[in-house]
Amino acid sequence: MNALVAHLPALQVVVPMIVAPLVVLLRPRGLAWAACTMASVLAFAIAIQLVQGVLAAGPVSYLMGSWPAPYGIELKVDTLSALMLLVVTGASVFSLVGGRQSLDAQIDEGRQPYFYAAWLLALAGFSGIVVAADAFNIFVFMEVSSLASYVLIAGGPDRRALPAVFKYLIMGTIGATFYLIGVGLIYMMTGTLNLADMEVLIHTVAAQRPILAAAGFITVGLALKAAIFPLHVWLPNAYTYAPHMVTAFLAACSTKVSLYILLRFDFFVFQGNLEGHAFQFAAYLMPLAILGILVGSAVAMFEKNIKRLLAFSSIAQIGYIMLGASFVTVAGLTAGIVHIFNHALAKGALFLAVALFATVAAGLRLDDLKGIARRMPWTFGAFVIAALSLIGIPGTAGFISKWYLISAAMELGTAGLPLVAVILVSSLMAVVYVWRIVEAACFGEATDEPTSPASAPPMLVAILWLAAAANIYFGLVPELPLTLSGDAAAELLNHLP
Amino acid sequence: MEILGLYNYWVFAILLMIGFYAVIAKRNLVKKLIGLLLFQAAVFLLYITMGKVDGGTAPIFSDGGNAIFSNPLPQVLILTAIVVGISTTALGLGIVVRLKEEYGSIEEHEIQEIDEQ
Amino acid sequence: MTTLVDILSWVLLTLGGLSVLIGGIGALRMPDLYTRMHAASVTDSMGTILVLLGIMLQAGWSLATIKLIAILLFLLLTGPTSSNALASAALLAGTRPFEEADQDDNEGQE
Amino acid sequence: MIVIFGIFLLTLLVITAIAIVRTDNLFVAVMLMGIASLLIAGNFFLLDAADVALTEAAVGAGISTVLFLSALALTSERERSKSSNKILSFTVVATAALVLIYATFDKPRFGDPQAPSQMHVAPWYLEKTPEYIDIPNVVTAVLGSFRGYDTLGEVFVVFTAGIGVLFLLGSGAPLGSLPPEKINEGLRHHLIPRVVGRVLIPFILLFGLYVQFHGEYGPGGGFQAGAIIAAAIILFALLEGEQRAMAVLPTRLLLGLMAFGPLLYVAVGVAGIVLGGNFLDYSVLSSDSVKGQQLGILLIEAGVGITVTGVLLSIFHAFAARGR
Repeated sequence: MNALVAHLPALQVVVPMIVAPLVVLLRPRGLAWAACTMASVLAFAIAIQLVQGVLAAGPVSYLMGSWPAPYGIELKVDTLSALMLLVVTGASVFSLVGGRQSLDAQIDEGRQPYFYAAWLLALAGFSGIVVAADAFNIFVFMEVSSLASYVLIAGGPDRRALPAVFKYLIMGTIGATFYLIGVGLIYMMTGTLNLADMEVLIHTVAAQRPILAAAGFITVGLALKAAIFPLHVWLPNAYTYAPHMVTAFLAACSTKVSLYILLRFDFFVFQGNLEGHAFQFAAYLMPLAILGILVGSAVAMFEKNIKRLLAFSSIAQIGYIMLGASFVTVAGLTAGIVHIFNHALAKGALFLAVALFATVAAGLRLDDLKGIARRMPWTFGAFVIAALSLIGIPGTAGFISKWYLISAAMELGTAGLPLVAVILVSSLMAVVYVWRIVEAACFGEATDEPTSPASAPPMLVAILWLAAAANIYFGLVPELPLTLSGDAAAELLNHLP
Repeated sequence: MEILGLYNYWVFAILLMIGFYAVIAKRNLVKKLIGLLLFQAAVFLLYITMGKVDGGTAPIFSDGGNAIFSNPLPQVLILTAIVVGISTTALGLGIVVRLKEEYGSIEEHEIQEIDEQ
Repeated sequence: MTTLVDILSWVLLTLGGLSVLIGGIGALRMPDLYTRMHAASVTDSMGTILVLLGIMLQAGWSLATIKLIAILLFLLLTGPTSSNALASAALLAGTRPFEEADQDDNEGQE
Repeated sequence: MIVIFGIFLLTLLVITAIAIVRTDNLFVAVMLMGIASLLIAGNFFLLDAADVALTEAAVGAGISTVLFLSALALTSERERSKSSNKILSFTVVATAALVLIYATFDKPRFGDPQAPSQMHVAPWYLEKTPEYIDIPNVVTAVLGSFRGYDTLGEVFVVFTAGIGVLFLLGSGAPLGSLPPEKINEGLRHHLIPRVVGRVLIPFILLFGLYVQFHGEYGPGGGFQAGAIIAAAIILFALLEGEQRAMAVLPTRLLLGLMAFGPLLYVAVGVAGIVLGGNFLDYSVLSSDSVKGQQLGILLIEAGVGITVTGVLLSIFHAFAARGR
């Protein structure tokens, strides 16, 4: 067992990869799901192990094929990637366990093995991106995860999933190709693909124009993938029409993994090498982040479909993460990174609750959900807790990230005051859109008699409560995510010798 | 040789523009995918062009061959990228076929109109 | 000797290039699909044979020549077959051969 | 001479690309795209990238054309709408192009052996390949071993596309379940293509195997070989009818191949861990580390070839079956 510990960074990616082809061959009912869940749980265990390892002994590096670093491909797990691994694998486990029932209703049995194989490939892709320390390797795993995500979303039973996923495919591929152009330009000027090596070598490049263009292409390409406003247009429909379980998984981690690469490049590779990069980064991204927060929240206030409403709220949340990063201070980055974690907790739980609503309600428009609180009190209770976390009520995880974001903004002095105002206004908007759901669910009269059994299986409600409880737990005891993101922020900003 | 080099970069930029334009502006879904292929092909050209070395040959050792080789690394990367590109295209075509079955159209705005009804 | 082989190979290459050119012009100038295919087949057969023979002379007795012979055989088999398939597909699709009288009808069909 | 040829190819390429965008006949656009791929392949060859040229020709001009045509048969051949948002699109495109032109002001001279990209990592590969792996084709060495993990990811991309298409379209009905009038006869009644096809297909398969196993010595490898072998079987399906091709390679078997290839690749990687090395470390596969590397590359190339063949054929059948 001890011998395997050294191989954990590779196993993190390889375990889902081994199981994916096997799942395709598994025909009997339920086996595909079981194998997929087992692999996810194992991946989650590996992630926890890696987090402990990183906290105890610092970054872990792994040489693929034993080839020395800039020549072969290196994997590296530092605090930021450890945190991301936790988010990705945790989201996968919770969605698989909590969403299974809704999936059986949405995808027929014969196609399920393909679906679960694609799920594992998405998991492998996301983990592969997070542990990679090589620019081109990131591209390859980005494509694994993207293709798998397209497949997962296309599984939605509504035909509108198809145009949504086609749009996502086109925009995602443009984003990936932009990234490839950027990496190509950097390779042209430095001759390396290893991120750490790249960072050192860019320093020695006298001619900055190709590097500057590369920074532009990489940032825009990844912004497309991360659905940063105004490049978010693929996101609402993709999330709305995907199978519920997929929405829970992707909302919790897919855009955040792209944000993760963006942070890695802008802070790890370019920061300190390009003149005025910090200023440019802030100047371009802060307005977009603020617009994203305001527009996303505003549209969410008027949406009629609960999944669409939550999808627009996601665009606003991505804005918070970007806002924190655009301060380019340790406090701001800490706030942004911890929000990656906290938002995954809240959104994952919300979409899982929606998946349970869907098994009972006629549809997912707010009108369909009238009276759902009386029919599913436990499920709705968990939904409300997660929603409070989304708003940022004290005592929930969401409060921690908002608190840190506000204090980071205050650090900026008077310039920070308008930002604090933006955060407060958008939180009020969040109160409005959450209230609309609560109003419909608690006080609306159900228009038609319930046709299906009136409650979700207790097992699934328990899982959902576990997710909701995590929102409270990490609100009261936020040490773990805060330590990880504080370390990660310090590492991103102060890693230069 | 320098002329060819410059010309390679120009063609890269032009192809990129043509492909990218087709992806954004065309409303036919198959045409968008074709544009995507052109767009990616342009990037392949960029990589391969930067790997060329004066007087070099393909990086395959042979008896009595010359000792200057072009850079193998961009070639490896592009081999990977070509296969990634065709995989994306295949999946995109699968989606287009399903769209045609569900909506009876492969024009973006027609599908949008059907959805809005 | 080498000069002779060189001259011969260049003559073959030039002739081959010329056939390709003629084929190209024919494909542009001929009135309908079938006559165009007829013209293009000059490129297919004469052009490739002459060019490949020319290159073989340049290569001398080596592995490359054997590969070239394989290519030549392959092209000699596939060229006419694909022409045949193309023509029968065109017939099946209803493209009629060109006649002076119905010049106007045929113009839109190509 | 090469300069003239290169400029000629590139100019043709640009003209073809413009024609592709301008035509409203999708069939024409697809055929032109095949030509464009071939032109790009020719250009790659001029730039010393023999492996990439072979792949682009097999994948871009061959397989992708077949896939597009099968999709067109199920959709429509005409593009019915004009472009939208011309000005906006053009602005976006022009911005991207301007940034690129801005970047190329400082780029190293074309073919400069002192350019940074030629100085740092690349010479190491050229220098160490004879010592560590001892195969002539450096591209295969880098692809299979030094950056074998990328190739693993790529195999999984292909695999993902395969299961994605099967998930969307289903895998096509087996031969026995169809009424006789529904069985696609292909070109069985056309004597000439059929006879010539019968003669050629074994040779194409042989060539595919040659490309597969000669990849360590010359241009070639699993991807190219997989594409060529799949092309041979697709040709068979076109000539003899798709169901007869399925009788030879049933969809279950194709699915098995599709899953077996990636598994083989990962298994070789895990064997590295089991035998005491890192993941994808082939040196430990044999007592002699160079032999081990060669064995590893042989095995993973086989895995790649199997995956690509299985996936491409599955995708082809999935499209073809949808037409019935």
